[in-house]
Amino acid sequence: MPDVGIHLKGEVSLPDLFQKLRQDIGENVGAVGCFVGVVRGLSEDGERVKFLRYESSEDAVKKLEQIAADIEKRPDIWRVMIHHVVDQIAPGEDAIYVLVAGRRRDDVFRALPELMNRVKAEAPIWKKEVTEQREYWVHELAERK
Amino acid sequence: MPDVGIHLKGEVSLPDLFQKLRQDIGENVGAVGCFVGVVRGLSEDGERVKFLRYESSEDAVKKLEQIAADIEKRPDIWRVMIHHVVDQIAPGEDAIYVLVAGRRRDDVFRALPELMNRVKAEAPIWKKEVTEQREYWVHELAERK
Amino acid sequence: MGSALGITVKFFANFREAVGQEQVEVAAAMDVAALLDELVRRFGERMAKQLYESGSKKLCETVNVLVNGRGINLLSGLDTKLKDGDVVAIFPSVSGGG
Amino acid sequence: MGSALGITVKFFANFREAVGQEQVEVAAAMDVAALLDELVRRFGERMAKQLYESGSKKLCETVNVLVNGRGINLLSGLDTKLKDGDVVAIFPSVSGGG
Repeated sequence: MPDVGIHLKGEVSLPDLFQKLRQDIGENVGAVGCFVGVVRGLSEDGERVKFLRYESSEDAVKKLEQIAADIEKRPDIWRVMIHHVVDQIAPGEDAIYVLVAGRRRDDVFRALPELMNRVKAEAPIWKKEVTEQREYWVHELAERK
Repeated sequence: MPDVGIHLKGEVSLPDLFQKLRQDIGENVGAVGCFVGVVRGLSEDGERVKFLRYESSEDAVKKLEQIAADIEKRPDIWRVMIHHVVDQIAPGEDAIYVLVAGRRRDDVFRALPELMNRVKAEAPIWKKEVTEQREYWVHELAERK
Repeated sequence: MGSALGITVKFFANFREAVGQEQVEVAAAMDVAALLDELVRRFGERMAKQLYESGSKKLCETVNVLVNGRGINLLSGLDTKLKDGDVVAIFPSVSGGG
Repeated sequence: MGSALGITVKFFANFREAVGQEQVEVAAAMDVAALLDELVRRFGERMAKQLYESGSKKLCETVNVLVNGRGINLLSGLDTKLKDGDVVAIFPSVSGGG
């Protein structure tokens, strides 16, 4: 069963998730991969970031579950965890944790980018970047380019 | 400066390494990737593994440093950590930790497999697998195939 | 025309900001195009700019419209018919995850 | 022939097991081939089987021989000359890292 969640800041951490994963690990697990998305202090345009504000719809958890389940059903994947922080997040703080346990390192190295790409493209989660100069939703930034 | 080491069991853990990485994180870091190599309970031949015994030469730390430094000097990589446990390790226990902090997720997703491939191919670290049936050095297993 | 239910419209991200509410009720709209016209009437130029490519009635590529959870690109686009009780969600491209 | 120093040979993994020691001193050997002959004389058939492809004097692909830290594949192979004070390391393919 995949393990996913949407959290406020401070409710979740990589050490806690890793420990939870370790408590019930299959005998065929030889590799664990983790990804942590961190808020950068400089925007794409080089402006100093004050914070990012993440927002999600009520469907976000269901979508994260679906993404995680799609990967977890592979025979060489034991467990997928996706935990997103939806809150006001300062530079240096974590926005997302993705963990994958699988048979070999290739299994987890393949799964991690797929999971992140799908979360970015499919999960109903948005972010607004607030820099010292201005504030904008990140999709607006993409539009300008 | 890359952060590498060869340890006995219990001297190192992912939470500790991750926390150390977080204590000094660049403002351009948007992504942290981790890999944990775990001892599997079943060998490639499906035999039940009792333990693995890792051995290294005195050059191992120097080689891990070199591998980490090669990746860390990339402009979009902030820090590389490689910590290997060289000891008798039971199924479910960790043998290696690799952490990479970088600008974007693509930077860390590219670096992680490269680091692991280089450690496997270049670091003077060997392992002997002891199953319920027999024991052998892992390179001998590769030879038989 | 239509029961008391009407159509529920949910907004997210910049749309929620523009509207100042998480959701509104619209008494009736024949299709998505008519619904969006009604939203522009209520919420003005800012809503129009967020929905349409400038000076057109073509939805911005970054705008997603779901009817009862299904994207209108998989239905009939702006011509997708609406009926009482439908729930429409309007939001920009998602961008979660650090 | 040669000073008191001789040649130091370090063993790792299965070679260390076969020899029962981490390292040995060899008084003199003209080249790597001669050194390996001496090791087979001292440590017998098990050493020969670990070094050579069966029934030949060709090194197994999994065997690495370093002279003063440089692989003999980058030097002159089995013909690599040795001199007093050299350190030779013998080990199989590495396989670290879970």
